[in-house]
Amino acid sequence: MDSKVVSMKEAIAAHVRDGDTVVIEGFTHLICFAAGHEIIRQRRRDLTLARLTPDLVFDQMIGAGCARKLVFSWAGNPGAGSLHAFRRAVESGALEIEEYSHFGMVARLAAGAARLPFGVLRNYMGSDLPAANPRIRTVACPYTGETLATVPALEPDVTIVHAQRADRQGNTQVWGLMGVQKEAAFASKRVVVVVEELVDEAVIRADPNRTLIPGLVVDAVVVEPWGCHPSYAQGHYDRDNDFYVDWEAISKDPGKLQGYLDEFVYGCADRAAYLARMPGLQDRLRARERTCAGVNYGF
Amino acid sequence: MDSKVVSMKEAIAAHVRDGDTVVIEGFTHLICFAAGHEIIRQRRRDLTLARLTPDLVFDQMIGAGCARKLVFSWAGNPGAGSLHAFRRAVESGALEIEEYSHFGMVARLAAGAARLPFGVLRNYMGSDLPAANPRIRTVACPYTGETLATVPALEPDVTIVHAQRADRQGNTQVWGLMGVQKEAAFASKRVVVVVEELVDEAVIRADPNRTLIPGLVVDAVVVEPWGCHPSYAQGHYDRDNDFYVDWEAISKDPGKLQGYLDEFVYGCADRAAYLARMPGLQDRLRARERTCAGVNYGF
Amino acid sequence: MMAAVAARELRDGEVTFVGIGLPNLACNLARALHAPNLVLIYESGAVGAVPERLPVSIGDPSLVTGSLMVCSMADVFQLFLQGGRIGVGFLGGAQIDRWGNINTTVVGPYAHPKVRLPGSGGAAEIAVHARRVLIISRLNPRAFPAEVDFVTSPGHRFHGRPRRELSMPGAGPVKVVTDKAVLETDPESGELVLAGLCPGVTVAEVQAGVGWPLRVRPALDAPAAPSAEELRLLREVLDPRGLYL
Amino acid sequence: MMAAVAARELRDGEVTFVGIGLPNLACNLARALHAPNLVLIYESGAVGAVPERLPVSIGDPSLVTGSLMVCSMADVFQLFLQGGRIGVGFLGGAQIDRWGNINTTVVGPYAHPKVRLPGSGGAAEIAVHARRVLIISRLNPRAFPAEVDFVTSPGHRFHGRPRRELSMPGAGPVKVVTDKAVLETDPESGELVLAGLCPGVTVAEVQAGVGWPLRVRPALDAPAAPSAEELRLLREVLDPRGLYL
Repeated sequence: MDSKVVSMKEAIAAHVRDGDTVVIEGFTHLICFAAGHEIIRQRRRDLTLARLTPDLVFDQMIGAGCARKLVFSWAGNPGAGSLHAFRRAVESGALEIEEYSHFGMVARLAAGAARLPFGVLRNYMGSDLPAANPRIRTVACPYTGETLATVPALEPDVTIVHAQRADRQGNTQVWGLMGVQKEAAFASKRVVVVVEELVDEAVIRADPNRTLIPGLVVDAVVVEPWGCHPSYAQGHYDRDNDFYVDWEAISKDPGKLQGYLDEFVYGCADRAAYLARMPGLQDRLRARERTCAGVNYGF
Repeated sequence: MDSKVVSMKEAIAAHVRDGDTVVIEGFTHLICFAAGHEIIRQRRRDLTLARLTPDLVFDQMIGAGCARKLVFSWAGNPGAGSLHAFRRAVESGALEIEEYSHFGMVARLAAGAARLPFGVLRNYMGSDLPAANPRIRTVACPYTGETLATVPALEPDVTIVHAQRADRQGNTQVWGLMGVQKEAAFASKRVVVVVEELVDEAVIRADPNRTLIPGLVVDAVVVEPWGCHPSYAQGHYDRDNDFYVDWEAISKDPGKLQGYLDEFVYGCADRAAYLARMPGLQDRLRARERTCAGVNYGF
Repeated sequence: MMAAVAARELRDGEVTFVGIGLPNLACNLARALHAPNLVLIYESGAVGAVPERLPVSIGDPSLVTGSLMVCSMADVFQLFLQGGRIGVGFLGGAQIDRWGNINTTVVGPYAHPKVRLPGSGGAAEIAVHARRVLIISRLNPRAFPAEVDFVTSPGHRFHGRPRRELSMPGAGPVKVVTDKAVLETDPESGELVLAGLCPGVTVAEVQAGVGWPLRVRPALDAPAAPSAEELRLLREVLDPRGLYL
Repeated sequence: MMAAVAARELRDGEVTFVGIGLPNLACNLARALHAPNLVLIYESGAVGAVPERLPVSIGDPSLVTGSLMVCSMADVFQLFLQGGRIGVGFLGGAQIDRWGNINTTVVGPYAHPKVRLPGSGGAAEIAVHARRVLIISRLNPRAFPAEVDFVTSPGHRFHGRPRRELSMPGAGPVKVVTDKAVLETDPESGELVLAGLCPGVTVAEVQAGVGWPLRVRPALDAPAAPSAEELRLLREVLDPRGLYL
């Protein structure tokens, strides 16, 4: 079969369109900043951005003017402060929001992945969230009659997933925190997988239980080592917690935020140029070795 | 913490009671015959047996008179014939049945595991299954209005899961086919894990993504190598396909079936005695080596 | 013959939900010939399987070793099948009727069966969700009644109601491959009609094998007998012990 | 002080849903002292974590390395939390009211917020499902209004309706650990009442920190100040860089 490997520039040009609902998932782990930056560089507009935790990547995209709407469940900079571009946009009314809890977002993506129109969860009794978001509804159990909460399926136009490795067809393996990556990929109309390492199909086939996303739902594979920084990739590099702390001051000041984008996003043609601006980064964050044993697949 | 390791005799005595709903799961792979045989030896009665594919293990338990009811989705002996003890019991009206499709059974266990009263699936339109089983119902989507099928949650009294390895607390790792083992364990009031190999907690902690069932839902751990035979355990031993073929003739004749139970179940005090009756078995079925590489969990 | 004809129906790269026996032979034959990139998915959770031996069951360990992915059965049914990712599903059954309805549940009434069959397994949902369904079965009047005793897996008309009213995502059975002929679904009526005759078989012989007045297409296909290469692969490579042939 | 008092609330072997910051310190302190078998679960999917360093976020890689299990977030919320497997959940918030309702969403009206806060995250469902909830927060009148601006996570009374009418599986907030006092839920009314005073703090000081007339238990606990061992562990082992202390 033809390889699906393309450059980040090509992947974003082909699969992310103005007005799309875009998911870049990964819970703290494997957040693809490289894709977010390329979307900013290609000046996509009117995007609906969806993620459980918008994190810095969506704060940057909101600050750069890519977003019309944010769908989320927790918008902060854990341990470090706020997402100020997001807060300014919401407090000024410039950004539309649609808000759930984590469980609600998980159930939305799980429903989308299974092509069901809604997800069911026991939740939201005694909370003002359903009053704030009329898309949180209820259903009666056909067996017990009890009332349960529902959320509508989320089926993004495009989902971008970062992973440790994939083959040319997009058969993708992940370890460490998996977040909602599988559900988001299956829920999405188009899927871009970005990897630290492109491997031979034989590497995937040697340990098939490790595969999280099958190539048959993947449209493009991008090879972008260190593509998560300042997020992290287990077994490759640590989270750049210092940068998360620094973001508090950068995002608080629109001028500084613009300066950051000018230098590290618009001023970099690609990820390699971004990394070249931070000498010493890779030595500081490179993961130590902690390799597990394999298991026997013989019969 | 105290170890949960007990003998099979102790595990069945403590956790399987007359009248219980008992699940012994595993799709072809990791079906715990050792547990089924011990339940027969301890002469449990009036059990509701639930499994997607009753397989030989439930045919033997039905033939031995343990079962009042069977909940299932496919009752055959793949490639070899029928489950004749099951067929005789159904055709004579001695065994009550409650029947779904595989997807229905999966959705029932997934709902039970999530403590939701029902599961939703797009299915059963144009089929006589809902007419045969009034527990298959429908619900209207609160967003689109469309009608979807529902199945009631299945929450077994006890689930028995076989696995390649676990630690003393029941943190359980599985590779190869996983079936609905995780869902069945989480859905169940009590869980017995039976393993090929008891390992140190450090082995589990070295590769946490491989853990399918956490110890916190497990009540007992039984160490029973070759406990799946004639089913199989990937990386340990192959399926005994010859025995599955032989079962056609054994199960067809009630006298032969009784003879089998007398010799291989009642006539064996435990799994070691069962294995001792089949010299050469282990050499014939032992798995070849096909060990995968590990991955790096460092940061 | 059936395995070879069914294999020719598969397109390269297609995602195929494989059952055991003849469908498995057909899929692996197609993979060895014109469809090297066929993705085989088994309901047991093996995706992209490349079995080194003829698997005896859909849960055979040879489907796992060297596969692209092993997932839970919840994923198989929720994400792959209901998620609309399956191109072709294979089904067989004890009874197949005029409308492509399949019975794998009971012969006789459900409450007091003459013969208790295995049941649905994954067949009911494959018939609903696979983009198209291929049926493989030997032709004889017991297997092809005008109406099945029990509809396990839906075809094109359910107690008089056409499939399109029932909101099923997949197209349902499009073709029935038998040892004597190929039947196809008439796009208008949803009825199975005679579309192809195997070498040496007459229309009358096929009619004798089905329990309803069989409509015959004006131009009939003539599926070629298995080629030497197809036969060699089937007999020497795929099923050397003659388990299914 | 808060971390030490909260740590003492945890029982050995308990399954604890851990948030970042003080709850994480409290859990790891308990693990180092009286509760070596505490099972720490993070909403990111790490189960039985044994972090080698103080995790900066609930998705820190140190929570994965050496943990007992890593699962998807769907499993965390569906199987562990909604499945009733969580004994204790920790919550905090910008506002906590008389009924233990917590606001982490907005200050001011939802449509035109004065301050936009992060939102629920997993807090709404933890408050519904954990068998009991512990709240940790510094005491001051802005943080403890009589009524929160927005109920993100339910306490014991929602717009006048008591929790027991709302079919929540968990018991809700049972205790609020602050820097000055410990509040507990009155089992009758569901109201937070003063249950313990930290060394040197007066009832009047606590009353000044909450926005409603605080009921005072007849016999007040006196939580001990952190022991030398607790302080050593917190300052030298668990948070040597002083991130949260």
